[in-house]
Amino acid sequence: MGETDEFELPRRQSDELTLSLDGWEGPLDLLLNLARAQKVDLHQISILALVEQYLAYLEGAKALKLEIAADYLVMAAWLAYLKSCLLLPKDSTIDPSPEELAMRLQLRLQRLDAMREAGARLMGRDRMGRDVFARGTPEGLRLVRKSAWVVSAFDLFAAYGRVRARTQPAMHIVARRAVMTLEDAIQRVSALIGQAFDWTALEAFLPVTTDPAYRRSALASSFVAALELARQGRIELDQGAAFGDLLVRSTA
Amino acid sequence: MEEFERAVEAAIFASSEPLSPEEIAAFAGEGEVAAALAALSQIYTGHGIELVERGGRWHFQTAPDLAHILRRTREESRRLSRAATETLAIVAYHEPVSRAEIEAIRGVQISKGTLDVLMEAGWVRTAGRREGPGRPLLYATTVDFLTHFGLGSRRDLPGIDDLKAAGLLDPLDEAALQLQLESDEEEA
Amino acid sequence: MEEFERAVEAAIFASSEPLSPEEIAAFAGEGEVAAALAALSQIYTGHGIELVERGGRWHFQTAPDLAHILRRTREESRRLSRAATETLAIVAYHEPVSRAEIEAIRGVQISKGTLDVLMEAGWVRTAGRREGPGRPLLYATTVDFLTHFGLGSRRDLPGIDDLKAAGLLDPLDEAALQLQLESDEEEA
Repeated sequence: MGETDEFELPRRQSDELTLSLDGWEGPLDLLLNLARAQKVDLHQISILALVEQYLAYLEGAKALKLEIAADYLVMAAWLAYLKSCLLLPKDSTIDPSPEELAMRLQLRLQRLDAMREAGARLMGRDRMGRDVFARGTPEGLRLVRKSAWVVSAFDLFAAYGRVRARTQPAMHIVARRAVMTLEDAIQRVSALIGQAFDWTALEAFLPVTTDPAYRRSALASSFVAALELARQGRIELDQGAAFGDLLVRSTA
Repeated sequence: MEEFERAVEAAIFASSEPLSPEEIAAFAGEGEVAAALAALSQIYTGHGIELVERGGRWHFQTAPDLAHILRRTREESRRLSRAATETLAIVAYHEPVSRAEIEAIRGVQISKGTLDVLMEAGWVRTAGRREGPGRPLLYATTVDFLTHFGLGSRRDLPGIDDLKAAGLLDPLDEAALQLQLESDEEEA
Repeated sequence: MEEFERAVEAAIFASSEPLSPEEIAAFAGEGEVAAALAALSQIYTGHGIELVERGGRWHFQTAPDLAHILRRTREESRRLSRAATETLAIVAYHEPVSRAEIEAIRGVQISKGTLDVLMEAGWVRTAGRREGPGRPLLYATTVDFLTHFGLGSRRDLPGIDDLKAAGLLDPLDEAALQLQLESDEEEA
């Protein structure tokens, strides 16, 4: 196989594994590589030694203050549990037995290893377009019973994913605006009017603010509040001319 | 068969254009190209395909007397447009569905030709009208649709979770989206 | 060479895609397709091109041992990531297989750019759903996968018999998934 760079070789050849978790695709991948480093057939690996290696590896990573992903820690906890079970005197009431658990772990490693190997062997085959070639200029046959429109199931599913992604409901966040509510305005105007027995411009009741938007809101609400209070007979309104100052006075 | 002849044969076969003896030599390496071509012509005599020379270049072709069998009208297969593919997907996932609903889901109008193409392809059919205002015409997929896409039933369509897991639900970036909307408009 | 064999040869040669025996018969007319294919395979033995069967469909291709003279170094086929390579192997050796099963074997979640890349390449397809809890979507390989990797059928997958005999391709039983479940629980 001439092209080793066709795919990344999954296993490191050296015995010394560098202390980085970036290179591993999860705890199982790390375990498999540690097992490979034992340089024995996967059937014969010592699970106990493997557990030691894994735990030591994580300890080393901890010492370097590396962030360790949760799934590595979960595996570590499980392996520590397995180790203690394997070392303790046999207890026939434990089901599954520690040996059984160790065997399952071994089986998982073998499965992954087999697929890794299989993938490499697939990639190394004589591949169409790379090693073997179809005819360069086929005349073409009249396609019988074949739709002229070409679209694959993948295209179809991808199209739907695209539509969904495009039309996902957008989140609208309404920015909070400073407003004076009508209730606030009524309360405010009725409180202040008690002190105003003379005609007073409505603007005088507005709160002091530098926010023009809030001032507009306060003016509008206060105007409506004045109308409401006038309707209730609690104040009188007067306006000398159109657009002139609106004057208010308590009726009390 | 000689090694050199095999190499010449393979080179001509795989080439997308007829090859001159010089080009053949560039592939096949050391050897008598002319002699190999003569030997190959001889070997293929009486076959359903033959090695022929046209203007100093060599290629294989099917024997002329078999032309009638092959009905060599090369049918150009056309790729389904993006708009049509999306429309088909929406019909499949939401059937029975009206045109207005398809447009609402797509977020883009569909041109008249889009549904026609899908019906002509035999993948979409009309499926009655919805009782209600305007009694809109409804569309659904056909059995041919299921067959073509290798689906046992509509229940075999990947769900939203499956699409997400397969990486097909990633929001497009704005630029790509814009481009797409523009091309949709042109299409319409 | 027999007339019918010539017709079969010409049909396969002219086709831009591999042909099934039924399709060949539709072109070549009356005759024993299987016998003609066997005879042609025999005739082409030792040639620079050969007649091969991939997933029940037949095509001519250049002989693998000539790869060195024909290899197109310019366009190296897109390199598959390690995750995608493993996933492809798992789908091929275990099919039909669900995403959860792929993840259980690899010990990690499938990230995007894995299954979608394989489907886009035309090597993996969805293959219905498994009846059972959750009705998971299943994945399997395509005929194009067999063609690309030069496999007559899935039985030709490298080492598949040994793996089967070693029990490494058994459906993931509860016991094998136990570890996964336990760690999932702890995580939760």
